Amino acid sequence: MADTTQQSGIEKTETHSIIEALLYSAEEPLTESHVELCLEKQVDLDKYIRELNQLYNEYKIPLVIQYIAKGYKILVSDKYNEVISRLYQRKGNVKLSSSALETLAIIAYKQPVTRIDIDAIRGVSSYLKTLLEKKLIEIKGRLDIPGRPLLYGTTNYFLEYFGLSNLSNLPRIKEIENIVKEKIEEEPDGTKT
Amino acid sequence: MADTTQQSGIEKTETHSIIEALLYSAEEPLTESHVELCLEKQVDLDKYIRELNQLYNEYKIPLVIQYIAKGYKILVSDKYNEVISRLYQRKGNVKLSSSALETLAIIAYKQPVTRIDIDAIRGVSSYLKTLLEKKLIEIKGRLDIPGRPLLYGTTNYFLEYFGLSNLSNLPRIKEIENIVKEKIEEEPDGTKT
Amino acid sequence: MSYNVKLDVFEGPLDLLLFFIQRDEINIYDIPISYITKEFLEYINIMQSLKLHLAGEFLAMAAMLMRIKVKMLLPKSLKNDDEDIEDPRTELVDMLLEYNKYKEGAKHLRALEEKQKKFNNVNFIVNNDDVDPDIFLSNISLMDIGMLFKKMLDHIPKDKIYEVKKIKININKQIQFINSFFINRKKIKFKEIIKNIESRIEIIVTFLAILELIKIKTYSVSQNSIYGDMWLTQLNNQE
Repeated sequence: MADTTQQSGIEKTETHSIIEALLYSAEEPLTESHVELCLEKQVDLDKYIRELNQLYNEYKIPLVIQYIAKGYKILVSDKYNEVISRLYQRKGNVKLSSSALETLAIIAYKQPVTRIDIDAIRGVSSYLKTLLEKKLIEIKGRLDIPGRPLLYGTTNYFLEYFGLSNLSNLPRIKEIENIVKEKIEEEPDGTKT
Repeated sequence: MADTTQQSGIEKTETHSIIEALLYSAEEPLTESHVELCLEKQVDLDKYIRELNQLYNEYKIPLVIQYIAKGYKILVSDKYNEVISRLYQRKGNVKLSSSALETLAIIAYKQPVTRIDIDAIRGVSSYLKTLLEKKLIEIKGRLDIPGRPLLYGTTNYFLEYFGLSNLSNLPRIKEIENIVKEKIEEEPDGTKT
Repeated sequence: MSYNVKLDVFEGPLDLLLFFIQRDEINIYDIPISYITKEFLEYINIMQSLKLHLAGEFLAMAAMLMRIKVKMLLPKSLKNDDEDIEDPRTELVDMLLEYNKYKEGAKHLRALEEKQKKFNNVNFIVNNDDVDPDIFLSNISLMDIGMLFKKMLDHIPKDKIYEVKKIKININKQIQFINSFFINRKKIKFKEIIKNIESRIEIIVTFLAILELIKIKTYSVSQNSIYGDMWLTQLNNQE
């Protein structure tokens, strides 16, 4: 990790900056033909990329341009990964898989509910462990049928997390239906003149 | 770490670079508390952001850090917007439809507000689906009247989308009294021709 | 036809009335009701004759205008105390002023949108194992949870009827099938891959094939939101 920055003597031109702007905004890897289309002239993209990478190093900018999937893509340098990851692990930033979220939705709406009922709705067996660990759900008792299965429901933390004063503030299925059935508007560009 | 750039004399430290890396990676606008959590020390974020913006300017890097939605967000400078849009026409030009925008204006200025109120003001029934899907609005609770209708308000993303640092930065709507009159005098309305 | 405008640009009856008021420089506090009713009805007729969709609210507004017109015609002397008589137009004026306020607000928002749209989002790849595109609850709203639940309700698996069929499909075959989509492109939606597949089992095997391809790092998968489309992106192995 030696930060030996040397002045490379690269003169940064407007073409460099435009290529940067294209790289920053691009969703797909950037190719020479993309750049030539935008700049309306021939460009030796490889050279510019080489120089930009050198400049980033010189400026201590944590970005790296890489050749990926037949074009150039810009990556955040992994140098500070450990520090960055704290941003995502901070308290309250609960991360869930989509199946956990599905399970949570069922429990929120159907509580108190048994695992068998949850599985029946999802069509696959569900893991409740993560949700229990994150204190989004808790055991509410047992259902009085043979086997006395556990009943699950959401916690106070769940309410807090979504700013609900109580469960009746969850949108009702009927309300959701009304919204879902709204046709999607067209006129993507507005009617402004 | 002694690579001082001549013009502004800002000495770029590792903290600058880490903050940059955080800005590059963050999904939401970055706040001082985010940064302090990651760096495990007190940081005068405003100062660092100011310096980074200066450095970008100096290095001719087309990035700009804006204070929006109560935090800092890094964006591609608008300087090369035209060139960029040659490549990525589809996305940048999609705007909200005028009816969506009208609905959103009512929600933004009057929040929290029920759908019935929105419809009454517009004189037509409104579609909320697009706004909900785009996460420009969200449910804020229920109104305590019979039927307990849902209340809607704008999201943090709303602020991001419109480049507002917080809700109180919404442009004031002119006092009603003179609007219609002023319009006739000042503004040849676009829809007329 | 006196309308130099696209006929369907109005957001609703109030918007149309405001248009008349501006076009004819009418004092909003003293609206000539007969005149504006005539204009309004004419517009409705044109819309109807062109068979353009007209929201029911336009008809309701036409009724309101006519009601006001009738009230205006009633001689004042018929009612006893002059002081308390409210101008029949007051309610309409209030509605117009209120609506106009937010129309103004919408203009502000449009200006902000246009300004901010010029700043593109950065699309940097974050190569951090702790920062994969998994779902953070902070991005999830109540409505998302509700929608998700509703979606599941709509797709509760039906009771299974077992029908034994020989299936001529395997993962390797589906890998080839998937690769065939990437001849001219680098990114494709999962939905598009399975578009023409009919049986469930084929979809499942196709999905397994995708998992296999992800494992051997031929492709990567990303999703913008929980129920957003799943995108398959070709990775470059020659690196």
